[in-house]
Amino acid sequence: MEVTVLLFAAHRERVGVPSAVVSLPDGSTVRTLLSRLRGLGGGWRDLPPAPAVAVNRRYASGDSVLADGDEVALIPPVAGG
Amino acid sequence: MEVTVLLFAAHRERVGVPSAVVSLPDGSTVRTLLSRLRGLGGGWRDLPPAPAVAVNRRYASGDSVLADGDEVALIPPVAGG
Amino acid sequence: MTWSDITTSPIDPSAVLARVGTPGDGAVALFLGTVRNANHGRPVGGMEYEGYRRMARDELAAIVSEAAARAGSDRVAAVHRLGELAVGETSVAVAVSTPHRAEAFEAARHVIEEIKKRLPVWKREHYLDGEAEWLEGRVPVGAGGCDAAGHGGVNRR
Amino acid sequence: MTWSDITTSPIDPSAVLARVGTPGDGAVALFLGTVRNANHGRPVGGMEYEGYRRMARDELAAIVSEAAARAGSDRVAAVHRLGELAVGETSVAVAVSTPHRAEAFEAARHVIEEIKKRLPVWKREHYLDGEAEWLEGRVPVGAGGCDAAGHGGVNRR
Repeated sequence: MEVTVLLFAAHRERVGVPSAVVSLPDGSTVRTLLSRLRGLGGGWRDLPPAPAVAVNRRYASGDSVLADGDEVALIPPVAGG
Repeated sequence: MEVTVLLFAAHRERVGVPSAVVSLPDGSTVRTLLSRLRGLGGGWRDLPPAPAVAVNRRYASGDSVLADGDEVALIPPVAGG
Repeated sequence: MTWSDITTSPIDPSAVLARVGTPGDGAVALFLGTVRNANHGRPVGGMEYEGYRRMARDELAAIVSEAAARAGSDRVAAVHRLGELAVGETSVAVAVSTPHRAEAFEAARHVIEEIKKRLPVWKREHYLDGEAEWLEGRVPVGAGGCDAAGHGGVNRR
Repeated sequence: MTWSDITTSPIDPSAVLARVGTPGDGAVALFLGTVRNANHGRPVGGMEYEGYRRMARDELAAIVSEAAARAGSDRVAAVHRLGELAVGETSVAVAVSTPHRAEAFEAARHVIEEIKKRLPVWKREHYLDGEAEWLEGRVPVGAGGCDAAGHGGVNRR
């Protein structure tokens, strides 16, 4: 399956791209995805070890199981207002 | 000495006039004035026994000593906002 | 600079907002009091505000100054309207700006609470059934109350 | 009806105020967040707001709905701006109207606090010395955080 990873603000700048499509085994969790991303090397290794994550625009935990086509956003500490 | 008494809202309606000039002995206090006012009879007797009072546009106590020309307002419970 | 006014003209919230805000402020709080169409379930057609105008000016200025001192900001503005107001019209507006939001909220709230405790203003509700009543108010804070029978009042604070 | 928006256009406080207020309401509270000209004493020339726009829309709508439920009023409106803002410009506006004032203040405060905790928005301060920095934010409430080393995250709330 494939998921789309979205990066914002400082995360985006560290990695150098605003989004990436990642192939994962079916049944992978958010945690699996994060591990895979760090394995990509480069700026991906500079991401914090446990970023907040949203799956399909809702905050989600590391245990969340992903599905094909999911949109997974790595959410830096928020600073709205 | 003479002081000017001002009446507002329900007080004004009870007494029937918005203001009155009252003659008092020199050295009279607010309490003396209020007693004198009740003695005028009519609507004055319908005023509450201990209204809030402002002397020259500042809240004042019954002990306040009045001076010639003072403006004494009887202040009903306030309801601004 | 702080600003306050007692007026018989309609209140424009934008004009009150324009009294506050500086480049160093990150937060603005505005409060508006408006005339409701009902009170305790009784339909209301309008509200008549009466005030001891000169004293109300002084008292509102004092309230605003106190709030400014508490908030550490001189960007505090308040205006109270007098006269006949229709349902929905603004009777009072308070605006505060401060560097951070907690102080703006706190100061705006403080001003409206003090207005209700101290401002020499009274209101008569006009009901749709044709009757009208002075609304029960609060013995003003800062007023000792005077007892003609001689039980004494407290001193002005 | 509640209303919320994420926009790149300038925010007009009057338009946000116009989203709330009914004849049954006696209180309106408005909060504005504005760009400050300095932070920790460092002169600021402007602020760049980035957002995860579609999620921010959903999250702001949820915050507004929660505030409306708490306040017992559906007259709750909020808008957050994204993009490049100059000093003094409004980045966020929240308006609430309720029959009585306590609920309006409380709900407006609640909305801005939740925005700061949860809205997926980030800001980069542009300093007059030519540098720019992403401001330190808060780990969003509602996000468990995820640990790639396998220590587990908490469930979404």
